[in-house]
Amino acid sequence: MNKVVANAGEAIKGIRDNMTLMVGGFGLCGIPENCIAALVKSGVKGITCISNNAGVDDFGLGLLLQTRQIRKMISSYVGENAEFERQMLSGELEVELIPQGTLATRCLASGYGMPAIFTPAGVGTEIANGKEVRNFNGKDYLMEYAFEADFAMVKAWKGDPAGNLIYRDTARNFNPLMAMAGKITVAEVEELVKPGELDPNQVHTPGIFVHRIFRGEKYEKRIEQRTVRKHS
Amino acid sequence: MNKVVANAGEAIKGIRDNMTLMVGGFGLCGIPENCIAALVKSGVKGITCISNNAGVDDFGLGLLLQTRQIRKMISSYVGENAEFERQMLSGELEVELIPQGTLATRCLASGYGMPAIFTPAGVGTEIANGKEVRNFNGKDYLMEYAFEADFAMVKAWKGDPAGNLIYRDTARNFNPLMAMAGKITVAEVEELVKPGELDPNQVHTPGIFVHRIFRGEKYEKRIEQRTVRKHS
Amino acid sequence: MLDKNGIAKRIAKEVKDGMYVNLGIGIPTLVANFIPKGFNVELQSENGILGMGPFPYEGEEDPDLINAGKQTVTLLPGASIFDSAMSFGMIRAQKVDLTILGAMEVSEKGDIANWKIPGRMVKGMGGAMDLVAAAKHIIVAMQHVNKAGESKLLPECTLPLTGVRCVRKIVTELAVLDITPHGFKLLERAPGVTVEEIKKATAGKLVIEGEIPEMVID
Amino acid sequence: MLDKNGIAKRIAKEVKDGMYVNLGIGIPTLVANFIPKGFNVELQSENGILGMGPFPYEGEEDPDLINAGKQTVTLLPGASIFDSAMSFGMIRAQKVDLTILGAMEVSEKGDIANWKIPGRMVKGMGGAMDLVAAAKHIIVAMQHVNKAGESKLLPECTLPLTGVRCVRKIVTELAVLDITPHGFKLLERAPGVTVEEIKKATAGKLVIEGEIPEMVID
Repeated sequence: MNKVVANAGEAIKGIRDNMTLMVGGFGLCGIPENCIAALVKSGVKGITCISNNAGVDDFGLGLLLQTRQIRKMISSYVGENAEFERQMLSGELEVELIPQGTLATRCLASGYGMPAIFTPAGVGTEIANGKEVRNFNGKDYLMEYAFEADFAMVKAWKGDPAGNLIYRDTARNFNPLMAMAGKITVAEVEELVKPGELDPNQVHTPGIFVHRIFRGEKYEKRIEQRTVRKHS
Repeated sequence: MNKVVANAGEAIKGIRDNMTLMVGGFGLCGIPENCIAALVKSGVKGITCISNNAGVDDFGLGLLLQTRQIRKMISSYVGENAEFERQMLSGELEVELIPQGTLATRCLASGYGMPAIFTPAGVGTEIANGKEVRNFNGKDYLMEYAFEADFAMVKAWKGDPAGNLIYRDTARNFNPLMAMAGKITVAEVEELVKPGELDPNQVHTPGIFVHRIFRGEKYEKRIEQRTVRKHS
Repeated sequence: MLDKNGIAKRIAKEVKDGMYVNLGIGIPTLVANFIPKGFNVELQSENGILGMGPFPYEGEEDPDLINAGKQTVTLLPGASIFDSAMSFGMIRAQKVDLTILGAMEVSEKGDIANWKIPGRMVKGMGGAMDLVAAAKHIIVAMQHVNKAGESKLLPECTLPLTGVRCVRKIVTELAVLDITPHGFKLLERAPGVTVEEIKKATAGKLVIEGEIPEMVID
Repeated sequence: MLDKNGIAKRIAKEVKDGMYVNLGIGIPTLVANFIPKGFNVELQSENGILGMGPFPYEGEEDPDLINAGKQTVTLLPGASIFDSAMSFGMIRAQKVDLTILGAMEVSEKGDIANWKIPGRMVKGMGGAMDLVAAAKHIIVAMQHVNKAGESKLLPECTLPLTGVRCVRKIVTELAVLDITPHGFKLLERAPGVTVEEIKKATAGKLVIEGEIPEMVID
């Protein structure tokens, strides 16, 4: 299999207005920087974006908020940026908040062909409104549906032409889950290696889940909260 | 964390008659040989055994069948051995057959704290008898419950004292799933390395799922179907 | 009339470049030998392999590397290994494009029976129920009639089912047939086999429209 | 009266050798500093770490290695990394022994509110709803009263809930309390704090049995 495309512009071909897109990453860690830049350039509008967070004002998904390309965010934690807050409060941006584990598991469910899952997260809260509650062994669970996106954009550390992906440290986060949940999954990687160079036992995302892959450029990898200790 | 025990005998301490045990492996590939040997030695009886297969006459779970320690097998494919067949036909041994993917996913569900999952496997067949059928997006699914075992016994390639495990090739199979589904999970490994020697990114089973770990001895790793090609 | 390799050869023509394919035990396994050289096709084995290669050279067998039929195999460059939950996950999510498996009986509605014969030792369904319930496209490789000369393409299966309304195409020693809302639709005859012979060997509803071509397998 | 470090110190005494612990943002994070040296305790961070270590030395920050608070961290020997589904899976399956988090309000039944204030910008629940719904044992680190002097230990939460009947223990600047079927049970007073002061600061039902000892935190 050879799923290599030349660049981010090629990789996002076919993304049209009003599509649902998944974007991997946790905070600014492990986000598909090149795909986001290409989306900004493409000018597609009305995006429903499923991503755990919404970036900061001038980086990550914040860039797509600045240009008002996002119509709706589905996330677990947002608002590290002022523009997001402004758009949300003015009603320009729709926001749906989902517990983080529910978000992750709904992606997994999609990748594993399971139409719904049960989780106790949100039972007895406003998140449960309108949802089916079911008791198993004396404990209540919400039934939550799998979700799928028209495109999923993920970032990995290494990849090969077959689409196999390996992530690095906590840049893994939602990436392998969203990679499984895209009708079309686009992966950008720091290193694109030859077939056979990845140890089959170390592959996190088997290539079957990935449709297009390219080597990303100039990763900024911005740190959101630089916390350090002093040598004692 | 230090979860290292001296040997298989120590590792299976607490296994009593009539318990439910999960045993990793697919065919004879990736089976916990040392744990099985220790179980034979222990003489515990009335075991309900959840394992994809039942070994062969003189190896794997076949050893526990010879000694009539197993009361019930829950598997997807059995009967590569004559003693199994004899016990089943005579009614000495109870057998419950489950689709392979259902078996795997019920273990996963347990490890992920999900009380039940939905799968299309078995819809419209005798496997569906007595089970809840539910339609999602026009397709029928069976609801299948998570399962848990009193003990899960798994085999990995490498492990560390914290219980982190790495499997090799298709010896992975059910092992990481059963490792998550044991109330007490016992792992035997070919190599027990020092903390920090395993790359955290390559760990397949995080140590939190493992309660006891030991280095196994004298792996026979018998091949069930030796198929080869000739140099051309 | 086709032999086993002939059936496998004909099925191989259904495999397209870029497909992920799961091959069952028996005739389906032989299909791998006839996939055109230039094709990028990855074989999935449900015990946890994508990119499965041929049998190892003698002396290179690895007990840790087997396929779902428990045979020693190899990995091709670009292969990956995963656990059984992910393996059946990708099957269930229809990421695997094509599943080829054997059958004891197929009904005109596409029901399949291939795991259990009442009164005989039952070995289990293995991954077959998951595969047939979830696969995007299923081709059955089977004998048209049993040893007693009775048709295995039936109005209704008589054996316990593996899955319902899931088979799309059947290749036998006599013919290629699609399952349609109207029954088994005859598409091709095996070399030297007449439509009449196929009619006689098919107990289920058989749809014959126009001239039925003889299959070309080389 | 305890300061933030005092609350963290007292909570650290609830951490037992061999535990897997998830620490929320704020005071809970400080607890890590007071876990006894000899203890084998592994910290879980819900973005995908087991065996989280302290902040990196200056210049050694790695953008690919952060905790759930998005702070740069390190890994200890024996650490492992996993995806968000497995991370919340191990939380949901109660493999994590102890979760310590902050709260805006807790009710006498053990309900907790810590994610949303109507009329204010809502940032989201992050992993809090998953943690409180699934954790085996939850300790809340919080201020007993808000800046207006109003109790945050209430008969019923007034803010939108994060989880119901899930909190087991609360440590505030004034006291240690358990949630019991009869309400908040006072276990310990902070140094220099009287039972009367705690009574006044607690709006929910407070159970006081016998002499209430002053807590020992060093």
